[in-house]
Formats: sequence, structure tokens, C-alpha cells
Amino acid sequence: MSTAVAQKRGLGAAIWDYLTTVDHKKIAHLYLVSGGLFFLIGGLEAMLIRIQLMKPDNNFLSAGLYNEMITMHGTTMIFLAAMPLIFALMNAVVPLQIGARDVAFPFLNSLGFWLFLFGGLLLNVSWFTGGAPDAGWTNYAPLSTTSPGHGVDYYVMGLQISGAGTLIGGINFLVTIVNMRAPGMSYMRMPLFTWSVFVTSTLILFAFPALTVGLFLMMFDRMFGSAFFDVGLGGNVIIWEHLFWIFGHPEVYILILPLFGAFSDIFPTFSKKRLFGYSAMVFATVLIGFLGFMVWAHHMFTVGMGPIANSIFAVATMAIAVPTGIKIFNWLFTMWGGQIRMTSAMLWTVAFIPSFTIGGMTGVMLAAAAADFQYHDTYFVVGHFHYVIVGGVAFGIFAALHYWWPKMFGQVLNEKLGKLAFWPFFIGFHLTFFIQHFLGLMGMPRRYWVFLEGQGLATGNLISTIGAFLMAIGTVIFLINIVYTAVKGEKADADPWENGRTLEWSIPSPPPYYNFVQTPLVRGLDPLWIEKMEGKKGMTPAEPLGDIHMPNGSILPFTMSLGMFIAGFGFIYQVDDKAWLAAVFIGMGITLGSMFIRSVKDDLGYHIHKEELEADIKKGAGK
Amino acid sequence: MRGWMGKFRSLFLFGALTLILSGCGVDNLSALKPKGYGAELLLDLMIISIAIMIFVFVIVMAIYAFVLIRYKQKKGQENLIPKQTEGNKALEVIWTVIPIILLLVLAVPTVQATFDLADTSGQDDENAITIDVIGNQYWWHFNYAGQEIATSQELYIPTGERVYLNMKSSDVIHSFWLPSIAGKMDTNPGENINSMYLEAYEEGVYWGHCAELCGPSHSLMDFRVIAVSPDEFDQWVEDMKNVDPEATPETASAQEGQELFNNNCMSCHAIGGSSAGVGPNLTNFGNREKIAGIMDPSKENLVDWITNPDEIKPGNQMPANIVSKEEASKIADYLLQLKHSDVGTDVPTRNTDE
Amino acid sequence: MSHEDVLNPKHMPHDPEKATLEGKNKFLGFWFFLGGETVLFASLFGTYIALNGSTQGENTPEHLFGLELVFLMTMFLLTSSLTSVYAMYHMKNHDFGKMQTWLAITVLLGLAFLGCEIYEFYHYIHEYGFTFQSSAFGSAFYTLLSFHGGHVLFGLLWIVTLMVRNQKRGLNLYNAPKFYIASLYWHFIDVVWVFIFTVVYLMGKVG
Amino acid sequence: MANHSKPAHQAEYERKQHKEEMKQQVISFVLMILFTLIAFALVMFEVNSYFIIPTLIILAVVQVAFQLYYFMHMKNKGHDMPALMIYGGAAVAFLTIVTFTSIIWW
Ligand code: HEA
Ligand code: HEA
Ligand SMILES: [Cu+2]
Repeated sequence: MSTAVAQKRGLGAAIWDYLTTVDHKKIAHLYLVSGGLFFLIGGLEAMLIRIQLMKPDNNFLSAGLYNEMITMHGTTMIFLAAMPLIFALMNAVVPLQIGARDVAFPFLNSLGFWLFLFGGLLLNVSWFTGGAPDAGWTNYAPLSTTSPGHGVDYYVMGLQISGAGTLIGGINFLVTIVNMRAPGMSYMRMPLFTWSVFVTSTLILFAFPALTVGLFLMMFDRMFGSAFFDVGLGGNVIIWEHLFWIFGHPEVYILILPLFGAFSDIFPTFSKKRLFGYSAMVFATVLIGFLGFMVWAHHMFTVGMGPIANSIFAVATMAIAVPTGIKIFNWLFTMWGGQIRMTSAMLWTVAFIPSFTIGGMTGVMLAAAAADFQYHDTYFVVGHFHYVIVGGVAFGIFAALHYWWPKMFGQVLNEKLGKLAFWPFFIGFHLTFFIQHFLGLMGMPRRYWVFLEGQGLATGNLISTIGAFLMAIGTVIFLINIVYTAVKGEKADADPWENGRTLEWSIPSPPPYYNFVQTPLVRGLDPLWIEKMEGKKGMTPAEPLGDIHMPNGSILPFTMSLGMFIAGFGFIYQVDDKAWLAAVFIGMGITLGSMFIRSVKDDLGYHIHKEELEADIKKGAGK
Repeated sequence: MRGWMGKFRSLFLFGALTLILSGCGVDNLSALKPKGYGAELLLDLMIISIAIMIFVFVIVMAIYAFVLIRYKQKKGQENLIPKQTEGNKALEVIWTVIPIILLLVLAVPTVQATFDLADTSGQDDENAITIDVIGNQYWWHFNYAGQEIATSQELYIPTGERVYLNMKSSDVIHSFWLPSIAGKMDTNPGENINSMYLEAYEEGVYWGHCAELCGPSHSLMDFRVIAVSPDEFDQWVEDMKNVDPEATPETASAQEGQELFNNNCMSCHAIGGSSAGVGPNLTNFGNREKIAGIMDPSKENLVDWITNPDEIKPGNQMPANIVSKEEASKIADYLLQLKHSDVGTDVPTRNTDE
Repeated sequence: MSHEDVLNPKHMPHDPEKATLEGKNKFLGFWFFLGGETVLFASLFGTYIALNGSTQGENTPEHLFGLELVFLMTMFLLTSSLTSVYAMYHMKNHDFGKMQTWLAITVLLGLAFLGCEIYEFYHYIHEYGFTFQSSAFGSAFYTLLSFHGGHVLFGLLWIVTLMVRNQKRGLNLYNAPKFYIASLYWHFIDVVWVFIFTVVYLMGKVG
Repeated sequence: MANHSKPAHQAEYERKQHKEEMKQQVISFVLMILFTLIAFALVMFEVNSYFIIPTLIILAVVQVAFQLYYFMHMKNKGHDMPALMIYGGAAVAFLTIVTFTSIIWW
């Protein structure tokens, strides 16, 4: 029972608590810490890349190592940094925003996290066992199927395991949002962050299975001698490209949509105005998700699909600019007529608009199929996607973290340091990536270990590297801010921004482990704002004070994932020595055994009694 | 807030400045300095799209700047509650419809250009020049279909004429990119052949890259396209057809080199003819612009390459140390005197100033 | 709803599988999962179709497949779908004993199906030398079929576990959703099989 | 939630309803078997025609619809979300299959 454990204290107890927790708020912490660490690792890899490209003919990294570096940078950033950081936000915020006490499947929630973490660890172990994957984050066959060593095997197993975790997380949030909303919270009253998590989860549900299959085929080819990508036996290497991008394009919207949602909550809060065009925003979100599935082949314009397919995918891709534009203008008009307060969270949010717009526009330029014959696989593309990913996703994560930090940790991040971190990162970001568009057009392909002297590319690359260092400085200041704030330890109010509009701001920061003493009654969009405008202090409860049902913690998610981790090694090394099959059996045994225990052991949870709650209210839980 | 915008503006100025400083890249490499039909068409398309983007960006930034300056909370307004506008149908229609129109304006030339560049029907014409391109880790093989000519790394084409390329790969996926003449196209392993065409306007030596990650030496898989006048091209074809692979070189050292070459290297390489060996065809090697696509054609570099190719192009297939350094030097003498055609040696090369 | 109520309900509601919030969540979550499975199998089918002709000139679909066995397998699986429907029918009527009986029949039919499939693979490998590694077609065929077969196996283990576990305690609001989604899973396996016999075997024979 | 005191006639009514549903399910089962027979017969007796492949596909789709709507109760109330997700999955599935049958062979 988590209350009992929490009272025991001591490091061991705290660790055990986190290993077994099924509380979405603690799982959010876990996601944040591990995603954050992976971001630092990915960032470090980016710095090494930039140092190698600082000058022509540089020899800082060797050719093979460089390829490992870009592959791990891309893979780590997308799968192990951006996704988990987004999951951290989803876990921290969605149940609170919809007035729920927990997610629909607390156990699966924890399982999803541990699968992700063990998958990520497996991937990174490859650095120490003779070489990381080196075929690019896109892992195109047959470069990947013929890549020597075990690097690509780690890619396959690592992503398979962490991908399973993501899929589980996606289903969990879908059901949570459909089934667990507080009374009165109709779909069209859901905060936009919740809405975009809903759409994102749908994308995860439909996109990840394609990756799963692709990874299986890759695994079979590399480990069990099948011939999917072996042209000698009739295989076809383009199958991988399609499967990867059927997953891969929706993936980029999986990354950006939750942050669009976060921005849609931040703009109103700091403009003191309701979101402009709420229903259009919802519609645009759904439309982006929908169109996201019809455009994947824009990554394959030069593969040789022919002009008809190229044209169809070009036009479909361009169409996405329309709903995205609707969003941009709605955000601008949310600020229009408002009272804009430039907190750090708002600073990142405001900086996102021009940055992402540039990225989106270069995206539309890329979508012009014929012109992509020049852009494709050059630094123009690198410029495009860092503009949308760093200028959209990374800015968004920074903004959202500043915004929800008090809700997650009960402390407001220091504003001065927040702004101090922003400026070097922002300037460095534009320095690094703006120039890359031109480098690409001037003839610099991406994934180039060296560029040669005399091609007019030296100045641009140097500027780009300098920018990357500025970004690193910004990141470090942000880290300092976290430590500084934690050490200072000032408690935050329930509604530290004073203009909170949604339900999460109606309960203490951080919330008690059961979130809401009484489920709130929602009377419209921005429920807390409505109550405040009517002069009330907080939400009206929808139910009388009563016992609360809570799920039990469990170590099984951890052991299941550990089993997969062990089995992963077995699969990778059984190619060299069949004795490693033992690891497969042991690992799968642990996993299936845990599943078996889970299915035969009744787990009905426990109840928090009314008396306990009343005591908590006296201490201020009800507010 | 003003300071904020100021910094933003200077940032863009800085960007623009660096752009001017670096020009638009070097001649014969940059996609921004087209020297052929495809590249020109694509630059036009890019300019249309950039114009649209700048138009949109200016509008977005104008609203943005106005909003941020005008509606920033001032001192003493902390308790003011602005009007909670729900939306505005008319405005929303405007910013839905205008982008649609702009995108249609972009879509039409896009589709046109896409079909234009994919139109390789001209290669059915009897006189059309068709070349098979095969990507290998990490070199390019060119086979002139129907003529017993094969070259590697350097592709000769006539100016003012469409030359059709039929492309595939012998190992992993590569991509043939010639920025200043045409776009790029992947070379895939397997049965399927991709086609594209080159049409160079002027004589010149054009720089090409492999654009699809293909292994450790991906960034060193460069090639050249040498465009010469049609007459000279015919001359070149003539020269190449009459290569005598067994011709005895003049110097003694080169003669020994030939012997060594035949004994050690011929299992992979070839001279003359169209045989595509495991390694590049070395016909006309003495006139090559670069060794291995990247090094200046000095004897020293060549000896380095022959003895230790793996240090220069990591991961490539040529074995190291099959011959000693002295032997390599003789082979280098032999190879460097392989000048089968003078065509193209006088073509203006790329502009190398930074 | 208290634990006592969930485990020993005095009255079973009309839809026991959806009577609790946990049940509703399971029900919905499982349907969503099936939505994802649809894409998973579509990717496998797509791959199979794309590599259909990559037989290296031997062991083509026309040559390999015999429809008699496939017909038998189809009948087993379709019938097992009906029997699992019967099981759910009895669940809704709160007749635990009959539900268990019908589930047992379902399991037997599933086992019969699996037996046929194993025989079929054995036959191809030993009679024709047609394996997972012999051609891209071989890889695609065995992968698609084994993914489905693996689902059948997992479904069987799942249903058997549920039956054994709950043998003594009877039906309650805690295990009803579990039985219900296991049967959904079983139907989905059947749906996939319908496409397999159509696309792989019948269309393979037509050529 | 659970109706704790369920009158006898209500229970009787529900039983009847279940029976009715079961009848429909048996009918759909018979139809499914029939479709299967037709499909196999078309191929076994080599009824060669242009339409054989489309026919086979239609037979399969109809059969699957029976599975989903009757056996898996998608026709019943409270299945909007399941239907949405299944159709979503089916749409992505459709695109995927179309891709793999067409443009992969450029
Ligand atoms: C968060 C991630 C993200 C996002 C949101 C996007 C958004 C878009 N992307 Fe991007 N993209 C990537 C991540 C992302 N992309 C990545 C990682 C790659 C490379 C993968 C790899 O190869 O490694 C890539 C590659 C990529 C390519 C392939 C390039 C190539 O390899 O050759 C293309 C081509 O069409 C493309 C297009 C687009 C488009 C049209 C959008 C649109 O959604 C953008 C829409 C937004 C706007 C247009 C701005 C706002 C709109 C207005 C202000 C309205 C008015 C505008 C107009 C009328 C134009 N992207
Ligand atoms: C979420 C996605 C994401 C993010 C955030 C980033 C962030 C950055 N990326 Fe990355 N990038 C990709 C996704 C991302 N990238 C992908 C998908 C590719 C394609 C890969 C491929 O081709 O396969 C790519 C490729 C790529 C390239 C091209 C490589 C090539 O083609 O050869 C470059 C080059 O400049 C680059 C640079 C950077 C930089 C400078 C950052 C910066 O923004 C990073 C800023 C962060 C830091 C600087 C962290 C600083 C931290 C510290 C200094 C502390 C370290 C301490 C400890 C570890 C304890 N990236
Ligand atoms: Cu994309």
C-alpha cells in the first residue's frame, strides 16, 4: 500500500516505491528523469557530430564511429528522449485535466514505462559491446541487414521492446480519456492538451504496429536467415522503407501534436483569454492526425516510385499545411486582445511560433516532389526537421515543463534562470540550423562523416557548430535551474500562475496521490476559470465525500520488462553461439511467468477511507 | 519586449549576411547555380515555393509582432480581465482558404516538374545516349549501353543533349546526385531500374555525390560528370572504343607496373572493354580528375591508395597491402600514364575559391 | 462497488463484463488493441502480397498448396468461433458450467487447428524442402502464418488459464470481463484466418 | 450500476433477448459457412473468370462483417468507440495493402 511505504522513508523504500509504483504522477517522474537523461546523451552525441563537422576533412571521429553517432543521436532523441518526455507530460497532466483519480490501466502504465526503459538501455548497451547501430535511424535495408557486428541487432531488439511499451501507453491513454472523464467533461469541453493526447494515442495505436512488423522482418533476416530484404533470394528492400515510413511519418506528428496541445493550454493561461477557435483547433488536430497517415511516401520521392505516386503524395503532404496554419493563426489570435505575461513558459511558447513556422514551410518546400530531388538527403532536410523538432518539440517540452513543473514537483522553477537558459538555446538553435538549409542546397549531403575542402561549406558548418555549443549552454543552465529550485524548496500554490483555467490547477501542487478528494463537476470549457469568474474558490464536487478505490503497486511490470531485456541479449547473441538461447528461454520465462502470476492473482486494489480523507482535508488537500 | 524583437531581427540579418558571404556555394556543385535543364527547372520551382513561403511568413510575423507589442501586459493591468472571445468565423475561413489557394499555386508546377523529370521516353530514340549507372560501395560504374565502353568515377556526356541514365546498385542503396545539372535518384539493388536524364548546358566538370547512407565511406563516394561538346564527345567515344588494354608503356618502371598490375589487380579491375569487374574500370586513368573520387591525382596519393585503401576510404572492398610500397610505385607509374583520350582535359574545372 | 460485491455479487447484472469500471476499461482497451492488430496483420499481408511471386522459380503457391487441409482448418476455426459465442451466451445467462463446457470445446477445436497447421508446415518442409529460408516467398509465408498460429496458441493458453483459475470460484464481476475479452480475441483470430485462407490459399491457387 | 433487486420478469425478458441474439448468431454462422463453401468451391472447381478474385475478396469481407457485428457484438449499443478504432485500423490497413500491391514495384 503506497501510503504505508511512503511513511517508511529511507532510500531503499523510496526506490522500491518507484519500482513498484502504479501512480501516474510517479510514473511521470520516472519518464521525465529517464527521458531527460537520454536527451543529455543524445545531445552529447549531437555535440560530437558538430565537433566532427566543425572544419573540412576533420578527423575527430572515425568514419564508422560517425555513422554510429548519427544513428544513435537520431534514435535516442526520437524514441528515448522526445517520446518519453512527452509521456511524462501525458502522465503528469492528462488524468488531472479530466478530473480522474488515475489512468485506466495503472498496471499497464507502469509496464509501458519499464519496457521503454529497458528497451532504451538495451539499445545503449551496444556502445560497450563492440559497436552501436550504424545504418541511420531509418535503418534502411540492405545496409542494415548486411551491417557487420551486432549494432543493428541492438537497434532491432531495443526498439521492439520500447515500442511495445509505447503502444501499451497509447492504448492506456485512449481508454483513460474515453472512460475516465469527470461528470460534465464532454469531449468538446476537454482541454486541448487532452485532446491532442487522444489523437496522438490513436496515431500510436495505428502507426507502431507497422514498425513492429518491420522490426520483426529485420530481426528474422538478421538472426534467422529469412530473405525479406535479400534481393538474391527475391527479397525487396523497399518493403522496409514503406513499413518504416508508414510508421515514421505519423511518428513525427506523435511528437508534435502533444506539444501543440501544451501550447494551446499555455497561450490562454498567459494571455488571460480563452483559446481562440476551440472547435477549429480540435478539428485541426484530428485532421492533422488523419492526414498524417497518407503522406509517408514523401520520404521516398527519390526511390523511384514514379511520377504519379510522387505527385499524389506531394499534394497530400501539402494539405497538412492547412490545418497547421489554422492552429498558428488561432494561437496568434488567442494572444490578440489578451494580457500577455512573459513567463519562461510563455517565452518558449512565443519563440515556438516563428521557429516552427519556418520548419513547417521548409516542410512544404520539401513536399514539392520534384524539388525534393535536390533537397532529399541533404542538410536542407536536416535543417527542416530540426526546425520542427527542436523549434517545435524541444521548445514545447521546455515550455510545458516550466508550465507544469509546479504541478509535478510542487515548486515553481526560477524565472530568472529560466529566461537565462532560453536565450542561448534560442539563439544557438537558429545559428545551428538556419544555415544548414543553405549548406544543403550548396551541395552538402546529410550523414556525411567529412566534407571536403574547397566546396564552400566550411564557414557554414563552423557557424552551425558554434550554435550547437550555445544550445548546450542553455541546456546546462536549465539543469542548474532544476537543482537550484529543488534546493531552495519554495512551495508552490495550487494555482501558481494565478490564471490557471483547467482542472489540474484546482488541486494542490503536487496533488495528493488520489488526486481529487471528490470528483469535480465540470460545467464548461476551462472549468476552473468558470468557477473563478463566478467568484468561487474551487470546483464544486460531483459526489459526496466517500471511500476512494486505489490500485495496488506491483513489481511485476519491472520483472516482465527485465525478462524481455534478458531475452533481447539472448536473441542478439544466439547467432554466434546457440548457448545464448538459454538467455532467451530464461528471459521469456521471467516475462511469461510474471504474466501468469498477474493473471491468476486477484488484484482488487484497496480503499482509502473517508476518515483518512477528512484528515487530509484538514491539512489542506481539498482546498 | 522590444529588446526581444531586436535580437530576433539581428539574428536574421546575421543569417542573411553569412549567406551573402558564402555566396551560393561553389560553381558546378551548388544546386543554386544550375548548369543544366533539371537543376534549372528545380531552382525555378524552389523559387516559386520560397516566394510563397516568404509571403506567408511575413504575414505571420506581422501579426506576431503586433500582438506581442500591443497586448503585452502593462504595469497596473494585472487585474484586468480581457474579453473571452470564442472565435471568429470569417477570420477562420480566411486563414483556411488562402493557404489552400497558395498550395494549389504551388501544386501545379510541382506536378508538372515531377512529370517532366520522370519523362525518359526519349531513350527509345535510336540516337539517344543511354548509360547504365551502377552504384557500388564506394564507387560508381558507368556502362555506355550498346557501345563497348565502360568507365568508373568519371562520366563523359555531351552538352546540349539529353543523356539517359538507367540506374541500379550492386550492393546497398546509393543515390546519384548531381546538384548543378539535375536532381538525384536512388540506385536500388534488385531487379528494378530507375531512370533519369542529364542535360548539361555548358562544358564543365561537375561534382556529384552519393546521397544515400551506404556505409562508413559514404561521404567519400564522389564522382565527376564531364560535359564536353558533342563533337568532342564523339571523339571521346572513338578513343574509348580503340583502347588497347595490352599496350606496352614507355618507361621501364611502368612496364614492370603493368606486369604487377596484371598479376595482382586484374582479378577485380579492368582496362578497356565493358566488363564490370569487382572494382572500378581504370581506362583513361591518367586523365582522371581525382583518384578514388576524392584525392588529387599525384603519384604519392596513388601509392598511398594502392597500399592502404582502407585508411583512405574506410570499409571499402579493396584489400590492403597486396603489393609492397615499391611495387605500388611502379603500378602507379603504369596507371598514371594510361591516357586513352585527351578529350575533356581542357574543360574548365570547378571554381575552388571559398 | 466493494470488493465483496465484485467477487461474490448477489445478483449478476445483464452485461457482467461491463458492470464495473475495470470491466469497461478492459473491454474498450481490448477493442483498441484489436484496432492496432489490424494494422499489424495488414503489414504482414502487404509484405506477403509483395513477395508472393518471389519464389525463386520453385515451390510456387499453386504448386504447394492443397485446399483440402485448409478447408478442414477453416471449418475448425469457424466452428470454434461459434462455440465461443455459445460460451458468452451462457455467461450472459450466468450459467458458469455451460460456459466452461463450451470454452473447452473451443479449446479442442483450436488445438485441432494448430495440429493441422503444424502438420502442414512439416509437410512442406519435408516433402518439398520449402522452408523459411528458401526464398523471400518462403519467409513471408511462414511469417504470416506463424504470426497467426502464434496468436492461436496464445489464445488457447489464455483461455485455458482462465478456465482453470476460475473453475472453483465461478463467474463474478471480476473475471467476467476477462472471459469476454478472451473471446473477442478468439473471434479476431478467426477474422484474420478468413483473410489468410482467402488471400494466401484461394488467391494463391487462382494465381 | 448493477440492478441489485432484479425482478423475475426482467430476468426472463433478458433471457429471451439473449436467445434471440443467439439465434441471429447461429444464422450468421450458417451464412459464414456457406460463404466459405462458395469460396472454396469457386477455386476447387476452377471456375475461372475475371471476377473470381474480387468475388473471393467480397465473400471474405462480408464474412468478416458478420464476425464483427454479430459474433463480436459490434451491432450492439456502446460500440461506437470500438467501431471507430476498428475502422481506423482498417483504413490504415487498406492504405498499406494498396501500397504493397502497387507502388512497391515502381
Ligand atoms: C515534429 C516533427 C515534424 C513535423 C511537425 C514535420 C512537418 C512537416 N514535414 Fe517533416 N520531417 C521530419 C519531422 C517533422 N516534419 C523529420 C524527422 C524528417 C526527416 C526524417 C529523416 O529522413 O531522417 C522530415 C522530413 C520531411 C520530408 C522528406 C524530406 C526528404 O527526406 O527528402 C518532407 C517532404 O515532404 C517533409 C514535409 C513536412 C511537411 C509538409 C510538414 C508539415 O506538417 C508542416 C506544416 C506547417 C506549416 C506549413 C507551417 C504553418 C502553416 C501556416 C503558417 C499556414 C500557411 C502555410 C502555407 C500556405 C505554406 N518532412
Ligand atoms: C528529437 C529529435 C532531435 C533533437 C532534439 C535533435 C537535436 C540536435 N541535433 Fe539532431 N537529429 C535527429 C533528431 C534530433 N536532433 C535525427 C532524427 C537525425 C537524423 C539521424 C540520421 O541521419 O539517421 C538528426 C541528425 C542530426 C545531424 C545530422 C547528422 C548527419 O546527417 O550527418 C546534426 C548535425 O548537425 C544534428 C545536430 C543536432 C543538434 C546540434 C541538436 C541540439 O539541439 C542538441 C541540444 C542538446 C544538447 C546540446 C545537450 C547538451 C547537454 C550536455 C552538454 C550535457 C551532457 C552531459 C551528460 C551526458 C552528463 N542532428
Ligand atoms: Cu514525413
